Amino acid sequence: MVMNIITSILVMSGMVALGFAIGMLFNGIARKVVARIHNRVGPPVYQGYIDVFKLFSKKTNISHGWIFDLAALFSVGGIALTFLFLPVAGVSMLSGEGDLFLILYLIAIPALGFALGAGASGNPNAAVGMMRALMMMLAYELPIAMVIVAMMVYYNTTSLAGIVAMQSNLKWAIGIPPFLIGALVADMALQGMLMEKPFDIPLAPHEIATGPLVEFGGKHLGSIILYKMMGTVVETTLFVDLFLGGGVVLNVNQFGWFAYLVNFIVWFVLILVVFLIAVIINAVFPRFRIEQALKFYWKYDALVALFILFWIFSGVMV
Amino acid sequence: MRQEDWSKLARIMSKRSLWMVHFCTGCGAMEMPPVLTSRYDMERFGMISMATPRQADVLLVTGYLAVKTLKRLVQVYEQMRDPKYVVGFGSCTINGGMYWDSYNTIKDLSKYMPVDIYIAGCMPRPEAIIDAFLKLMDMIDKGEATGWKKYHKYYKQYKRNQKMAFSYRLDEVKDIEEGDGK
Amino acid sequence: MVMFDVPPVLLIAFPLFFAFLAPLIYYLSKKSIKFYTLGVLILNAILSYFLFFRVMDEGVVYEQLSGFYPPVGILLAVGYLGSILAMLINTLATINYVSFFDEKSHSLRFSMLYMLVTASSTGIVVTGDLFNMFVFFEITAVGSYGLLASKGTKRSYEGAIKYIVLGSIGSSFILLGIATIYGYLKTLNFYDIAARISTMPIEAKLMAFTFLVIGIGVEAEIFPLNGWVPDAYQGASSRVASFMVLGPSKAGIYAIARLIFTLIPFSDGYELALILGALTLLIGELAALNQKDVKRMLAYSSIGQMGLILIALSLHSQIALIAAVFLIVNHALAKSLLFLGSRNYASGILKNPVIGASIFIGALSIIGMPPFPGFWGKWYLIVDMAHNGLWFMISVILFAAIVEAVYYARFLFRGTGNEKVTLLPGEKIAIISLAVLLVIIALFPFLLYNPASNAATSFLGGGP
Amino acid sequence: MLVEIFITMLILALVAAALNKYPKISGIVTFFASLIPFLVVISWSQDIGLSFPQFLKFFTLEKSLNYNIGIATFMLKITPLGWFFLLLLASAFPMAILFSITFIKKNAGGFYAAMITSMIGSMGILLAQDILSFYMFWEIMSWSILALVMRSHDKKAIMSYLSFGVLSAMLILLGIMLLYSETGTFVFSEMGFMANNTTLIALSLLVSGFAVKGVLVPMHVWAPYVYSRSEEPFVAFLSGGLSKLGYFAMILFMYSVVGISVLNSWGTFRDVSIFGYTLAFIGALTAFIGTVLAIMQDDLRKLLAYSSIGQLGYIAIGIGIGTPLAMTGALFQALNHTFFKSALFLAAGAVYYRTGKWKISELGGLGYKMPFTFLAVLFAIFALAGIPITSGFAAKWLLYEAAIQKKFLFITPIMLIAGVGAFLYSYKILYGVFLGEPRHNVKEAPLSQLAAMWLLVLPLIIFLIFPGWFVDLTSPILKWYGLMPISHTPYTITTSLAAYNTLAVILALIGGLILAFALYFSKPQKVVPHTDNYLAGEPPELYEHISMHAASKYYEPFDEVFYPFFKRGAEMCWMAILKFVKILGEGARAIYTGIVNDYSIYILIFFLLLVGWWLIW
Repeated sequence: MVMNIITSILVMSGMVALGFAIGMLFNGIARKVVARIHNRVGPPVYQGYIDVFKLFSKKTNISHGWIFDLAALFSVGGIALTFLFLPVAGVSMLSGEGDLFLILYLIAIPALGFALGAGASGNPNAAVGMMRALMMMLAYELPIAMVIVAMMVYYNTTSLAGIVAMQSNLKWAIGIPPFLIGALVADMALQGMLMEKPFDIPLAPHEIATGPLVEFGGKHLGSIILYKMMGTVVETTLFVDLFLGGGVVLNVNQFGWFAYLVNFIVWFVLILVVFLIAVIINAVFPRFRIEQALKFYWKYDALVALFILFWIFSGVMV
Repeated sequence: MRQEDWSKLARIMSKRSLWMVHFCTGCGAMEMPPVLTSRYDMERFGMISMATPRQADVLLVTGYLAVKTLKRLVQVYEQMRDPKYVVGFGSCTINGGMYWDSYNTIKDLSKYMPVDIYIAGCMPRPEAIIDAFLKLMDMIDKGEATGWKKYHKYYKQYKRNQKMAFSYRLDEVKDIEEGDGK
Repeated sequence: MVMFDVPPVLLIAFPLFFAFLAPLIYYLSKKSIKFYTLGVLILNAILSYFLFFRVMDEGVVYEQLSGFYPPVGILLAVGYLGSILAMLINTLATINYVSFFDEKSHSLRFSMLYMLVTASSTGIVVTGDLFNMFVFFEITAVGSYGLLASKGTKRSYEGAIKYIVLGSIGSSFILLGIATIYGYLKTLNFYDIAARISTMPIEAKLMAFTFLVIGIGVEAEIFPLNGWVPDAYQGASSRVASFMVLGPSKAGIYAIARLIFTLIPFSDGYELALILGALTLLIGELAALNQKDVKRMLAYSSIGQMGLILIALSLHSQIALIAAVFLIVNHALAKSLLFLGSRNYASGILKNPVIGASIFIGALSIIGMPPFPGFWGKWYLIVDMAHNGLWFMISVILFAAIVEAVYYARFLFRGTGNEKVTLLPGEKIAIISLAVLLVIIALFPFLLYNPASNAATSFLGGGP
Repeated sequence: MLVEIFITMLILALVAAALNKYPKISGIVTFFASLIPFLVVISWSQDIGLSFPQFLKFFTLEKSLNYNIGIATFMLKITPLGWFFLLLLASAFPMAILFSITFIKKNAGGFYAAMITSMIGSMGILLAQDILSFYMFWEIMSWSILALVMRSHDKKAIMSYLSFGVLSAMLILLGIMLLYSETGTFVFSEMGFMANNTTLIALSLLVSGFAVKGVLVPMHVWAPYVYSRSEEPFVAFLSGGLSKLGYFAMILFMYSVVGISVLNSWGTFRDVSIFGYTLAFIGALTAFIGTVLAIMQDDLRKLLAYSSIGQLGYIAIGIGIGTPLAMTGALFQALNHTFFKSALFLAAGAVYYRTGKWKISELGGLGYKMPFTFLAVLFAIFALAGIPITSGFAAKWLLYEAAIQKKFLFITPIMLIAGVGAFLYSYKILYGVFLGEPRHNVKEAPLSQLAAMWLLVLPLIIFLIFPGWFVDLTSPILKWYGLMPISHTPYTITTSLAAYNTLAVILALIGGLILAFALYFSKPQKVVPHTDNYLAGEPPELYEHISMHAASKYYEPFDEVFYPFFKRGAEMCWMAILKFVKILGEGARAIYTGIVNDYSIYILIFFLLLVGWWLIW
């Protein structure tokens, strides 16, 4: 009993560490890819680690009071919490204890903590940035909520681990016609979730000086950047779990540790691919205005999602 | 001893990710785009330009500074977190350059804030800029770029110079000098 | 319970006698006239209590005057409803008179008219004789003209004159009706007529009914005949208006009840009453909706209430009649309260909590919020309608209630305003005591319910 | 005993009114009066089959009571449903009073008297067993609220409340009359129903009447005016407590009086009755519309009003679906809403008490000045937005689960998006009032107000960790309706679709926070004033005369996108109806020309008409 708890705690902390590591790596990879697209050399892929280390090694750190510090705490803590509730490469850490709705709301915890800090800084840019971030959230939640509800009804479970289990043996959701379209819709939403162009409206460095981040620096900025990097992993993993079977290709009971290894590699490749799609779109697009983004998601994306809903509806109609 | 290693590691890391706030005053900014973009890609050294001083390590002052501008520059500089470095860009920041006899420009930036490295020329080529940044990097590596410590140490003097620059009338200047004498 | 068997005639004779004695008192001392009047009214009210309890004990009280036996002689027949209304009218008249107390020019004429109207309205509800009723109607009308004009402003004269014109038309119609009946039956006694009405040829019966309905309808504020009401009430001083509401109009509605129940009961009569009631209700409430002037608004609202009462009467069933009694009492109490308060509508709840609460209670009771008597009235009425499945009528009543709520909301909002209009202490006493009466009936509704059910039974039985 | 309790409260109300001159004493008296219902409801806990300890039995109360007032009999009886809602009201009521001890200054006696009267009415409603007493207590509650609304001196508030109150009263009256003519009895338990259209019409009328109290679209028009113009403690009780009575009545009439079988006999959709489905859809619509309108508001009270409209919509969804899961979710949402909305309104009152401002764009930076108020608001808002740091999430989760269980493909996304919209206005409150530039130099709120807020926030945290306890609270109700209580342990809830383990969430959050702390306290920091902000290098002294608070027109792009759709609201429709009625009224007034000749002619015409009628007849 006690051994189990200790091992699970160890596994979880290891997974979280892995998640952060992958997040920082992704940051470097993204910058490298964008640089190559711009026909530049670009930074080394391990640039992310360097930046984070540098930020945490700053001599002085300027805070705006205890509410401002909540941002650093809640963003890192909350994103780690969210990561724990995702099934990663078939390893369901806590995902048996909660379900997709819980995850959708857990993602809001770091965002809200971040928002508190940004607001507490009292900088108008931060306020405007938060406004844009929240409206982005409202915008992309509608299509993705529709798709997720459609999947829940189709698989008749709300647990993400359940959905992943149903997709085992490579019966991936993306193979099902409605969810192929759904994957495209969700990918558009993912673009907004990852705050990549054309949806990097909340932190538009040239308009509002990186919006919510304007007052963050040193360790505060380090925490926020860690949250953003981990966020990419969490969101891509969510996408992969929903549509690509969570990267589970081999049955663990059958192959043992080898299966874990393969699954992890597949999972890594999949989230990397999903992430790179976002990055490449990001590299070649300009930025929307916020109301344009809202209209894009609520008009076109949501319409397609509605179509999927009707499709599923005709399927389950009794 | 361990503290030594730690700070050395920190120096190595921070030299490889210098985030600069680009205080663009004069014509010198013309030379920055090629440095940032694909011709002489600055990001390969981990340098990117940041939007706010809170996030930045390097303050790049391109071109001449009027008194009013200096006020803002000081504000920006003091909002940066330590360790922070200043790069004076072009001869305007060294000796006023072509504005050497103007009544309301700053002649020597280092009177008002510690400049770690100057880039001479009116205006310097991108190669020169890259060269300067590389020099700054190994200065940081050796631990010689200690401008921010100097600013803390001689804070009063710097403030006095700034006040004198901001003050318009001679009697104000006199007051400041006497006040400083006492 | 009853101290001594008070003869009903006293109720009429006392105030009449003292009213004509009043000039003498006035001649002796100008000051004491108001106390004199008040004393007479209180005495009369006490008599009406005795009469009420007597009726409650021994049922309907008959008394023939001047030695002749009916149907020749004049008969007074005090039924349950009659006794209730007599008590109501006298009590409220007394309370209402208190509000006139510190009137600057408290004239002799006013007191006399007040006593006359009280006496004659009481007479209408206790009489058992058609012509007698007509006489009392005349006295009431004449007194009312005087009272309405007593404010002395242009508007009050205007209203009074309109009332005079319509009232005299109405009286002539009553007279015609009486003549028709007398011509055929050679009698004026209610019960005699009721017994032999079937022997009348149908056309004559209908004509008599028509004449009487029109004539009494003018007093009872029934829809097409009530043109005088808004102007008269608006013109008169708020206290006179409240007296008019509690006295003559109640007598009129009682007369209508006697007409359609005792005198000439037939199905089309009930139908007609139902239609007229619905029309009166709707027209009154809708007209009140946009009305800015408060007194005029209350006048329209009281027209609507009359319509409601008429509907309740027209259902001629036990529960509906109980409802009618509740509605009559509620209207008499609450509406005269609101009229008294209407001079004070500008200052309100926050200025003067007690008065404000009283006005609030009055408005609630009129709208029909429980537990006030208005609620019981509407409740029993609707229950009875649900029995008969008159859903359209129910929805009409509920719609009217919503409209009522809208304009009473405006009334109450004005009540929260800040203008300073001070009430005279007399008015305050009257308002508070009326509110107290409302609350008492709200807490102990059976006090009113049991007499009302008796009244209903006796009315359905054709009695008074 | 029960009668004595009612009478005691009435007497205490009179005492409070009599102490009008001394607001504080009157408030304290009322506070003791307000504790009575709570003790009563706790004392009843065993009678409805809850295993509360014995020492919580303060009174020995009869379970049912028939009280004859001479012409009618009030049948009162404690049922599990009534007990639950009485618990909600009785726990929100003392807090509102405790708050108003320091808040209400002017003419306090009337305020307290009316508050107690409304509580008496609510107790009567929750115990009523026959239509007459139900309706009577309902109206008593309703007009005591009117008395409180009239203190606002606001025309729109008074008129809209009274008109809608009477509208609902009349709808209810018509409905119960239909039921009465259908069954011939006033007593709930004796009503046996056949499924015919009369019952359907009656039930629809009743539900639309109750929808006025539990503000459902399109009956919500009165709420923003009343909520935003009246005194805060009263609004807290009205929105937190009394609005639940509408939903209590819906459950009562839909599931106890009429019964699920009759509902289903009118047709079912995925074995949810069409009636319930419609109600659920209206609820979802209410949630969405309320949320969007709340995002557009700038007045703090209006924002809270619309947000409570949105949150109450969820309860309607649960009631409509009517499965055990949905019922539990609806009741849970009712409980959460009672506590967090009361807390939020009280906090708004506290902010007003200190700053004297309502507009969000005029407030700001109070977070550091009033930290405890801020924390209370923070927790309340977590509950409102359904962040899993309070019990607010569990309720929403149950509702989502129920909707997915029934495969409601179109209600669930609306619920989800409304939930996301809640983040927007929550952040508007947080930023606009408590964060950003400090502009008011004020003290923390008085102790009594803080106590009221925190006592309201506390249950949210307790039920976060132990949602199972709440399920235990509701299981008697479900049993009473013959439904199966959902499977649970103190800190887990398991459904056919998934499980929710609060302990895991809490522990994981703690672990994450430990990690964050470890990173965070690696370095020292220095705190700078908010004036030291990056504004493109502008020195702060140049900004002294300019506000750096960006809270006015906060969601302007959002408003621009959504305003065209919400320009023509339900209010305009009601106004159009009122206008039509007013035109009728003009017609009616035109009859009374004031010319006596016309009146005489009317008499003549009437005479002729009658004669004509007789001739035809």
